[in-house]
Amino acid sequence: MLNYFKNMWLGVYTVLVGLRLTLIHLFSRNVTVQYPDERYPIPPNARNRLYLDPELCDACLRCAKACPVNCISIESLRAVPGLTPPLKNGDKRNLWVTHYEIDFAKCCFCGLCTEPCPTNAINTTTEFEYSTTKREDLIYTFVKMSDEEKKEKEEQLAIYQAEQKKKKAAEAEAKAKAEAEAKTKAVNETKNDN
Amino acid sequence: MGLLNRLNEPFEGGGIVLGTVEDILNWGRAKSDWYLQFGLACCAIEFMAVNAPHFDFMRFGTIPRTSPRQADFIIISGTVTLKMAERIKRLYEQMSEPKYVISMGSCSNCGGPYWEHGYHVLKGVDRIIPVDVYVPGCPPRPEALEEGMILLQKKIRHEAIFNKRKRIAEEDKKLGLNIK
Amino acid sequence: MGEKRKIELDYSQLDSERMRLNVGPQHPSTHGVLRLEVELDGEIVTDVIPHVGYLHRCFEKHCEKMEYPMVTPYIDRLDYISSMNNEWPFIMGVEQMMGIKVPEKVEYLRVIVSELNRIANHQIAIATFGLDAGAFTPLLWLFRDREMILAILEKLSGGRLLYNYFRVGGMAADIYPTFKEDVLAAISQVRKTNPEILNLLLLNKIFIDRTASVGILPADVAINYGCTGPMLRGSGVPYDLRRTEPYSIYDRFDFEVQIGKGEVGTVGDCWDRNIVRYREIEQSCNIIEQAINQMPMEGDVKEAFPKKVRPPKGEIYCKAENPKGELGFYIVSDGKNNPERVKCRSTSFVNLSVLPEISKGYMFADLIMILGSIDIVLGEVDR
Amino acid sequence: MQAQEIFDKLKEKFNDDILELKADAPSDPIILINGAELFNIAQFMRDKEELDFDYLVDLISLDLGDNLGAIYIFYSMKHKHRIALKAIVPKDNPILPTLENLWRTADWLEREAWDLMGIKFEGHHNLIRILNPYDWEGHPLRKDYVTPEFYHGMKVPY
Amino acid sequence: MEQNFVNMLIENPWIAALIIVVIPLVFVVIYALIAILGELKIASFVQERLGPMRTGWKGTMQPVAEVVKLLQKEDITPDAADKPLFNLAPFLMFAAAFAGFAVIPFSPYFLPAGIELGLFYVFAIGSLGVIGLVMGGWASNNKYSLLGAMRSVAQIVSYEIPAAIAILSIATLSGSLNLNVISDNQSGWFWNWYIFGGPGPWWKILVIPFTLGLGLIYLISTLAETNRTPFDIPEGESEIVAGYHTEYSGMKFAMFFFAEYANMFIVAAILMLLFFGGWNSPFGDFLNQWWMQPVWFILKAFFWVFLTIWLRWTLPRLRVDQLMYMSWKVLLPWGFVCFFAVSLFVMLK
Repeated sequence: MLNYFKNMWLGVYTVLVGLRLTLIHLFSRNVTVQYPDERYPIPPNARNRLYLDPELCDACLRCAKACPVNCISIESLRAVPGLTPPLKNGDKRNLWVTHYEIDFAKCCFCGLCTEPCPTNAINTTTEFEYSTTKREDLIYTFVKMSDEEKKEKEEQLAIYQAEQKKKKAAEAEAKAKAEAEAKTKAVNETKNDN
Repeated sequence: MGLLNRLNEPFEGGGIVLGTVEDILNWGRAKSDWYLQFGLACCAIEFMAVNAPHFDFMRFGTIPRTSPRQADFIIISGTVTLKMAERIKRLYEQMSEPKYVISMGSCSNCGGPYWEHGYHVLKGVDRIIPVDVYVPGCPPRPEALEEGMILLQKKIRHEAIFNKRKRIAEEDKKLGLNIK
Repeated sequence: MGEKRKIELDYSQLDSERMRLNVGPQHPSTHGVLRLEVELDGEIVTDVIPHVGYLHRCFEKHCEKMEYPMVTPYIDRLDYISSMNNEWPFIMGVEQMMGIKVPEKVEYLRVIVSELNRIANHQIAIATFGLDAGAFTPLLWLFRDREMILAILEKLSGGRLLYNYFRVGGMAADIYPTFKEDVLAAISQVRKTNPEILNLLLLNKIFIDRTASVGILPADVAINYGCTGPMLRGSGVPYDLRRTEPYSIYDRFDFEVQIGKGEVGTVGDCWDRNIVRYREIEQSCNIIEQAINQMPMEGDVKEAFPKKVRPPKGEIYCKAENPKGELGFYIVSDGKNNPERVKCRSTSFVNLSVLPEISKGYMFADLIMILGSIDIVLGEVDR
Repeated sequence: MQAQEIFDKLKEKFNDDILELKADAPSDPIILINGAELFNIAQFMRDKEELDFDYLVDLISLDLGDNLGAIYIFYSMKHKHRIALKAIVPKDNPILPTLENLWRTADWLEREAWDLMGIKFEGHHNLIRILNPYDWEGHPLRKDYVTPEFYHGMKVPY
Repeated sequence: MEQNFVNMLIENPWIAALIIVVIPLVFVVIYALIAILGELKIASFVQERLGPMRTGWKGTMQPVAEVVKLLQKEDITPDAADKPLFNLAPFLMFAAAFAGFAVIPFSPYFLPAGIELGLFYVFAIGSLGVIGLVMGGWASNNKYSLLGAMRSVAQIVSYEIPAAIAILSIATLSGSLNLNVISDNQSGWFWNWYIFGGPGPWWKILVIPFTLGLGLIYLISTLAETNRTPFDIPEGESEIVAGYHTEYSGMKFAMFFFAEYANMFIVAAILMLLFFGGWNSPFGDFLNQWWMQPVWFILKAFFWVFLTIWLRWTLPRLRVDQLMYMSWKVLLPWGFVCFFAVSLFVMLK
């Protein structure tokens, strides 16, 4: 019987305590950030959409290898030494990036791709507002060389490679010649010895 | 669609009255969106955080409903597995027209991190139900989901109920359905 | 009054049909995509069959395909509420295999971020438990506080929910200048809200009535079912890996292992499990406070990074105290870049298996409360 | 109690069925046993006073190429010691006795091992799939598993 | 007194009757809209957020948008449902709730039907709503709906008994079943309200604890009868999805919604008429003009709405058996105690 009254009293009392608390909060300041008009602060290192600086990318494929989900696809073309402008930071450009694509529908925003990049070409940004109505819009192409450009580069490369080949061939020929000469010389010498 | 079925007859050059009626109806649908209280995976936690005081999803007129019959749109918040896919399809079919779908996060966009080796993951919820808005992120920030919501509201506002009208086409061109 | 008659009712003769109710996968209080097949006799639960696997994301298959550093993002997605705590045992296991000793600062930083995440996890656990009981307001108050913790963790790691912060041999990024002040501010806010939650929810008579002496889990049953974390501690067993087998630097801190005492009902009921979580928030605050004061602010967190993460051949079981219980990873390495096999001892999976045992004979509304008190995360159950 | 002592205790009781103790750091100590005797060994470990392994931590299934392996990790709440048992079964006939009646947690763990790796547990009351759908084919964690092309009309690969 | 001002203005009785019917209907809709908005906003403020902000000025048009939206929604009738009952249920429920308005005196000059047995009538007709509810729950052919309907019926039926006892006590105290007369009895200052023992000699102080208790009992019963927290078990979202209206969509769902709000107003009105002086100003003749009386009445009803919302965002939900415990073991015995005390007081007065 005592329990019955105690329960009743506790019920009423705790309800009143709760009501008091909610009443206090009813008149306290609210903390809402009204999003499109106001912005909740985002730290600069927040991992949202990736950004690639095409002028810094050397197509070393390290980001693509580090990516756990394989959402980065890179196509590259060998650059012709001498004819190629260097990267933005002054490094030598070994490869031309002909196609650099990140599928943000697949990306898991882990930031692993930014760590091995030797030139800091790929970066996470704080940009997160890019909802779309079509999924294809989430595939971002950062570098896309036009066919003409590609062709030109290929031709240059072909010429260069042909030159290199010729050079190599010439070298090899010269080497072979020298060797042959040396051989004949040696033979002659042995002959002479005899 | 109740009232809409009767009004959906062809009205050539619907005129001002119909235009206004259409605007009001679209306004109602856009501003009062009840969503299905339904979470799948990691994104569901951010989805809960959107309802939290800092972001307050209710500002957009969105109210959670637990029954799909009363919901206007469903947020696919997380990985859809093959085991779950049939249920999601059924949930979508249980919802009453007009209904919309927001695909939240990489997983429901196209399988996300699980697209390559996930033998039990459906690679994109758009393989089973039509998706209106894709929100990228893994998981998307709460603001990103709110942005997706604004995009959906814009889409609804520009829907043509009675007939395709020139004005809408023009406005679409002008606005480009982009929010910035 | 006539003669007192004894009425005997033979219930088996009553023609009553049991109802099979399908709760979930879409249900507001299954905490995700759990499906429960419930057999009801009126309102009384006679049988529960959990069907899991609606979020089976092939974690273990992915581990075999990934190099070691790439596994961490997937581990984040296991128990997505407490990612920091999840990453720790895996990273610790790899470090043990490779024989790496991490710097002092990293250890302290790991403790701080893990305890912060533990607070965030317990806040969600209490909040959703309140929501199951029908109290919506505590949920939002707790989410408001959690936002402060998430802000700190985001500033540190760059991620809001899934951090990918732990690395083999260190951390992904160093602390930022105002780290200490932010952490202390967050703790004081948590300590300010905690009594409010206690008064509004946990000590409310209606809430006590709903949870006390409901879903009683005796200690021996809990151990037999392999329950760990607040589930086991709620039953009165002081099993906390931070104390029983101290890993990292947990032996340096002064904190109490909280156990359920049955203050309002029986030991091991839903209320006990919840009050253990509530008190662990306070203990975590204490640990963070000690850690942040002892932590060396100078030093490089990337000091001990190995050149290539490639553990030698061997197998190891490495565990840590997750907010939900003992989380372990069994890593089998055959000396390659990829692990040969990673098996996750997922806490929620084991804890959930006790549900049919403890929910029979209670009412349907109690079943929801019991499920809420287990604090499962379906990402970890289904992996 | 140390791993060596536990090994000796077990060896004393089941001499031939306890094969060897592998304890080369950094790996955890593992006792290799004969799979057929698993149930008796486990029961002995649970009920013997000095051992008192009342908590089955985990069951790990392995694909070892031609064989399948199962690792059981035990812990004692009273004595605070930990040990792992490893049993190896052939891939074409992977059968182990169930421990469901000793530790109830083994129920779901064994179902999981059956689902993902295909180890059969003899005597389990309800050995059905747990994570994959009930009508799934194959055991995904085996190394030779091939992802199906379609499931219920839904395309599986990307 | 029982003359409507509408009747005075318009001579044709048919048109007058029509107008008298339409006024409460319009009122219910407006009232529901305001209550919905209040619910959303107060909930948000308690939780330190803002609530609807982007529909009209500070979100004030939100309920209107909801109605416009509900009008357009597809009206699904499940294939397995019992169609006639399924379609009838929301209308029956709304009709039952709306019929109660026939006897509610908004002021002494606006009283749709001034029948002598007003209190009895409103109580009887209010119970009809349960039939609509169980009809909807059963006809949906959904287990959650059925569970919700069953719980709801059990709850409403049990809580009608304490409510009836509270009403009976006030009827004893006032000596009338006519709502207008009861209200009229409490005119003057607020200490003449029946919650403070009604008009009487100074030693009515002795009866005040009992009338306060009766007020509390009736308040709790109204919460249960309108399925508000902590008694929202029939719709308990975390357990049985949406209860009896799980399968309803579009306008039929809106019907349930409006019926619920109409019902809420009815019970609030009765609480105000019986205990809080009805349409009387609390301060004697101050602001007690004929045009001010409906305002007082509605304001008082809205206070009840505020109270329920306040309770809703504070308290968790009870379990079914605890609900029954509360009704049969707490409210009912105490109701009887209060009833006897009040009867004794009436006898001695």
